[in-house]
Amino acid sequence: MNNPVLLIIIPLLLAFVSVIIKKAGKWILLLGVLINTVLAFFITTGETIIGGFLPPAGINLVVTQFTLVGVILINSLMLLTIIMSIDLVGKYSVILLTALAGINGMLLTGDLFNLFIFMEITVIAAYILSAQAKKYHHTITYLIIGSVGSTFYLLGIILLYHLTGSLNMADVAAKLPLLTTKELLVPILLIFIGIGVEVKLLPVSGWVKGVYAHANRLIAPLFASIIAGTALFVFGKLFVSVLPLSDTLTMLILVMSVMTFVFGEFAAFKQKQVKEILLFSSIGQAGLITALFISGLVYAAVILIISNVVSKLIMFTIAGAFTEKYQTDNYHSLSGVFVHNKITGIAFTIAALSMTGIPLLIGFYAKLNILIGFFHAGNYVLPVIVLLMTIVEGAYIIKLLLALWAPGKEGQVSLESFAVEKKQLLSVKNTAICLIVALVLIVGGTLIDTTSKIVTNGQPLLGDESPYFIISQSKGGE
Amino acid sequence: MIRLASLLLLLIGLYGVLTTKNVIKMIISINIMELGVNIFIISVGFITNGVAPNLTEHIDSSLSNFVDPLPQALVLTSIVIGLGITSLGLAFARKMNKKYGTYDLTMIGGMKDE
Amino acid sequence: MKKVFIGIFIIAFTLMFLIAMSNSISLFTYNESLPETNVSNDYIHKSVTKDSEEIIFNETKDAETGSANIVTSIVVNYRSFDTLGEVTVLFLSAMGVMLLIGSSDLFMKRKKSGFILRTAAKILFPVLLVVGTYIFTHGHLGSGGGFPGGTMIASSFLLLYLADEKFVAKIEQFKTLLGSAGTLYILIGLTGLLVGGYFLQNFLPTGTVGNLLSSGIIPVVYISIGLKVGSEVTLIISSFLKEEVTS
Amino acid sequence: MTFITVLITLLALSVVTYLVSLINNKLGAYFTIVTSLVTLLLLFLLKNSIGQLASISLFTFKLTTVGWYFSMVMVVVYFTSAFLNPFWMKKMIYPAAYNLFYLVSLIGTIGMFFARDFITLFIFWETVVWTSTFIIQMGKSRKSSYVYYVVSAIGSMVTLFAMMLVYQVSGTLEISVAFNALTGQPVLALIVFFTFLLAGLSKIGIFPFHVWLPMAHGSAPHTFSPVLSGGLVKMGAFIAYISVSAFAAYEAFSSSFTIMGIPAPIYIIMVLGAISIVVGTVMAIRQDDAKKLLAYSSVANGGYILIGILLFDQLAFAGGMLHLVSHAIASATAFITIAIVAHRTGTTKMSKLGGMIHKMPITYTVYLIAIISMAGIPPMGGFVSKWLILQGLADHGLLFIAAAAFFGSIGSFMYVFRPLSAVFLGQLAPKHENVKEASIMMQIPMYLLTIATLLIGVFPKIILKVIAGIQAEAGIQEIVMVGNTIVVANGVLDTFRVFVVFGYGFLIALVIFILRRKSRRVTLMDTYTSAEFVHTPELLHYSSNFYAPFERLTKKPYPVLNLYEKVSIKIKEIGHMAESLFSSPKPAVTIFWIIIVFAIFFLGGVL
Repeated sequence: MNNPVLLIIIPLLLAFVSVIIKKAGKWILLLGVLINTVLAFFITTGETIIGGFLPPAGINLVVTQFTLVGVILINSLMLLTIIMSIDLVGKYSVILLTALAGINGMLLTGDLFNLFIFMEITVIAAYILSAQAKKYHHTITYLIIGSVGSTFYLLGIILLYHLTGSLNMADVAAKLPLLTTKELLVPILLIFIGIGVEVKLLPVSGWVKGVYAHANRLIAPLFASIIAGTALFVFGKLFVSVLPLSDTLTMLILVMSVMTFVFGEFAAFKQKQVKEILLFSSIGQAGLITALFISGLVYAAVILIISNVVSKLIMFTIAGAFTEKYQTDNYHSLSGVFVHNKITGIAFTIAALSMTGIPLLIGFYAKLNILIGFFHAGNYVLPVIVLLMTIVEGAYIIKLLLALWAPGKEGQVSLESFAVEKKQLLSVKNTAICLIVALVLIVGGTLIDTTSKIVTNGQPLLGDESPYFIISQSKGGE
Repeated sequence: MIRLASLLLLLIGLYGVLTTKNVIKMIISINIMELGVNIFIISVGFITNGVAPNLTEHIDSSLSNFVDPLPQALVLTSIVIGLGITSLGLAFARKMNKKYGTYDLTMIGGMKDE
Repeated sequence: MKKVFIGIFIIAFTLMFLIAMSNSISLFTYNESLPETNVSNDYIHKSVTKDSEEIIFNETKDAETGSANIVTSIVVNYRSFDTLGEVTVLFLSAMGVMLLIGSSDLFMKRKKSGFILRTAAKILFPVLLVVGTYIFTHGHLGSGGGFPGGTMIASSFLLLYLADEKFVAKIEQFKTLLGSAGTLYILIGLTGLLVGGYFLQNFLPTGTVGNLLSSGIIPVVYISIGLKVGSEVTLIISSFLKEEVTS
Repeated sequence: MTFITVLITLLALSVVTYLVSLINNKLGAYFTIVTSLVTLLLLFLLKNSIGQLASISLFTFKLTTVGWYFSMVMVVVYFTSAFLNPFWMKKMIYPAAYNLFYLVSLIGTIGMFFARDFITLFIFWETVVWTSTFIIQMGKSRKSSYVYYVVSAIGSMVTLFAMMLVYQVSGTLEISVAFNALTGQPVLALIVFFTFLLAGLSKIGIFPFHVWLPMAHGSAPHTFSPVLSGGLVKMGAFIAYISVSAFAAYEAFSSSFTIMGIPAPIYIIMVLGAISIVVGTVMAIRQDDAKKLLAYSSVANGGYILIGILLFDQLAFAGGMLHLVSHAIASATAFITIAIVAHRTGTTKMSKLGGMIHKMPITYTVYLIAIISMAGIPPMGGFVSKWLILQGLADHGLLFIAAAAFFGSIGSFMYVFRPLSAVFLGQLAPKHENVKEASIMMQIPMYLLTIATLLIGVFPKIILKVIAGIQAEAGIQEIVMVGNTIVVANGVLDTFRVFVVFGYGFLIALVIFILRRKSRRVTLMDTYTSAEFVHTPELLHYSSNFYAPFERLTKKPYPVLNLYEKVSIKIKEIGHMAESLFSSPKPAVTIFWIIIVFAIFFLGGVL
């Protein structure tokens, strides 16, 4: 009965139903997200065939441990986002439900063309949601770049179809190694660009700033953690298990990812708006995650995605609340905002610290695995870049935190009276959720063995055999 | 030959997006790109002297020169998606024009966001 | 000068792109027959398990899918999930367009329609409707299907929309139709899941290839697709026809 | 009693402290005193279980003598500074959080000193860094907190690199085992040595990383400055200790190029230490802010400690370890006295103070003893340790470094004299007429620390015995003590005899001072030149432009902070460039980049 197709169908069905019953849109949305989250915890790994036709011809949904992690993570985050910002949903309940269906489809599907369709569903929902900010020129930019990207992706998979005669991922993956590098160059490149738009890799991430910077408390976490996280999982699925990369191509994509990482972090360092800091750091982290996938460090990448996506959820929610309550998210104008909202501040701080990779938070565990993985692969350059970027990241995060926690001019002892006007940032419910999610970051980073057991379930993710950190190693020869 | 033409259409569309400033024109350019890709998809399934993949009184499945039916099915989907994106893009363009009084993206891009 | 530069740039890129493209696909010559490995062979032989028998029009019974039109069998049977997604895309963009420019504080400003339009609409409406219905119910036999049929239905309604002022108010009810048609599609799929264990599985008998009632769920699905596409296109276009009173 | 119980007890106590502080922050501040006292006692009890192994969750610990030694120093500093906490609660924006962080950073240091594996070391290290970062921001400068974090992060991230590299090579994280895998790989050993040591260098404030000390010490809450200078800086010394003992730097580089008999990599670090002695001394002399002055003196003293530990022999090592204690205590004392002055007067600017001796004689005396120790004048603790370090340097014939050390000793007379005369001696400003002596509560730490300074100076045996234990643990020649006499190759030092001699001298001076007292007090405003009233008497106050000639000599300020700022500006520029190149709102730009990417890939793929 735990058919993963339900994860796609139920939100879709509810979306159609909520068009008929207009009044109850909000509650139907809540119901759909809730059902999905519960179902996500009950699906098991395996293959689900749709329509009763065997895979290369029919479409199948493939649940591996990797997708399982993604599905559970993304659905739970969706639930949290919706619960936190249910007051902002308004007319968008249909769109959100459809987006959820699209996201689950992207994660689950085992067919390249089907992936294209679900990607389109998600992206179109994203276009509509981004229009919420009423900055239509940014939405149009997103729409145009996104359409070019999806056109490229379509062209890429058609070329793959031409070369292999199949659209099923497993089938394609089995047939591709027989082909030459030259033949595969164009399709892989096209697919890379197509996915890259959603993953926010550097040259094609021009839309991100306009869209993220104006998004509200509901839309911003949705984009930054849910859709971005999904795109990263899809990237991993495609580039680790489906498409074989030649050495040159690996090198080039790796260089692009690392450039994204470095430039993203540098650009974040320069910003003054909270949301812009966060969005550029998202771009940077996306670059690092793709670099990890390309290098085959799937476990480290998954942990990093978890850390990043969860912290971005908290941080963007709170950043959205800044613009909502103070009409600005420039951190100089928000100095001392957490003086009046200490618990919100604590949640934000934990999320920020986890993003930076501070011990005992899950971000640190991700960092450890990255280092171990890279060293194991004999790569000594990327760890250096990762650590240098951690310093940059830490620098802007600490600057942000200091500004938000400690009001007062330079040379003055910081006092409560210097802080901005007192306003309640988040409702009690939302504060509690943020804090609980932040605690998850702590627990996940402390109980490392449990985390790794939950994430891998004893099997390597996407065939990634590279070592990762577990406690027994640290105990040495005891 | 048709493949070459369709790829050229794709590139013309790309050129259009690269050079035009008007949003409507950009959306048209994207349509041209999609058109190019759609024609390309059809051309991928093309078989010299092929017959349509439609069983009739005289045609049964033992024939070997059926045109590949899958790209045709795919192109149907692709066209519909193109329609969806176009309509959405035009709606955005209209809202943008209502708000800023222009279809020129660069003129808004130069404005301060706040 | 800038344009010339861009032109040279684009031409250089075009050449590069085409050369690189020609590595994966030949740009001038086409296949003589379907490659052996191509998955489409399964569709043509209506056998994904590869125990292929010949499919003969008006003779073969109870094949995997009953549609004589192989493209239709792909669209509605083999890759029906794609089609569901595709319908959802259209649904989503219709919802988006309505959210953006179709809100109730807007109305359609227009002149009173002329006599010719009104009369022609009355005559053409049933014809278009019938033809549209024919197209989407015969999709499994020849050319046709839910999408063209749905569009045709949409055009019939739009004709009415242009001609009849009273009809404008009714356009909102298309939303209900839209939702119901989508729900129907998914319910068909779920019935398949309950009956056969696979989502969107064909649970109706397939009959003889070539008969009108030969293809299991295909006509039912096409009816829902047709209604859905029809109402979606109607809604999109009617939204665009509205104009805002004030900015 | 196991170490884990201690750790958990302390954590529980700090949580209790936090909860109490939420209700009444002054009571919570008293709890910090109690908790740090409990820590002190528990640690003292732990001395008997040295050698014990412990582990919990992902942490593993080993109780070592050196860890015990370091954590005792730390706890003493924390305990004594905690006495000031209750008086500053009103001035803190987050008093409860301050108390919590204060104790958590203490626990962090202890955990770090007893760490058995790299991860434990790193986690506790970072805990201390972050808690102290959040404490420093409660002071008067956010920028200093930022600089402190960035410099610490540079150190800790580079060290993490070294740790993981070692882990990759050796397959284990246990510190003592892991480094063995590096033998026979000189290049790797070199990389690991420099990168591993970097956290230590950044924390102890060695030359290019010293920028954070004056900023953080100068603007941290007054109650935390003693901890920063006396305590946290010493964490760097621990890293230095690991990199010569566990890493066995002398063996690893035994075949490498040597300078003056010292392997070149170690010598380079020692030269950095020498440079910091010089830089710290010169900069300290120039400061007007008393806390900044002391901060720069910490830079210089950090140099001594580093050199001493890195020499890793019988004498200099013992000297370095002893200097660690004597400087920790002296520096904590000095900062506490300055904090008290600041508490009473509201400023730490020396040009605004003066004549405090009339109002705060006890504080004055305590400060005097502290700076005597800091300057290395007998009979205080600082003298013995500096003497040992210089002996060691002389043994090895390290002339250049010894010269720097001598320069530092001489220079320290100049800078410790400045606050002495500017803050305590001289004329009392009229607005400070009503200043009172420190309260009893504040006097307690001063007495405790002063006694400790004297004890170390007179009976260094107490400490040197432990140091001999450390030396035995590390496998080097132990320092020899006969009675109160330290025996070295070049001679002996009987500290008690020195004390007696100085004591007599002091008594004689005191007698003369009391008998022949003929001074007349002139208030600051009572100033005339050429029979004309001076309208800006503040400028004539003798502590303004105290070392004007010397400052003219060293006019150019040190450009290291500018370097950091330049790097930061460069990063911002690149970020701006990246943003304007790639994040344009125009889709055409993105399309352009897509085309460029295609072109690069085609070229890369075809070639």
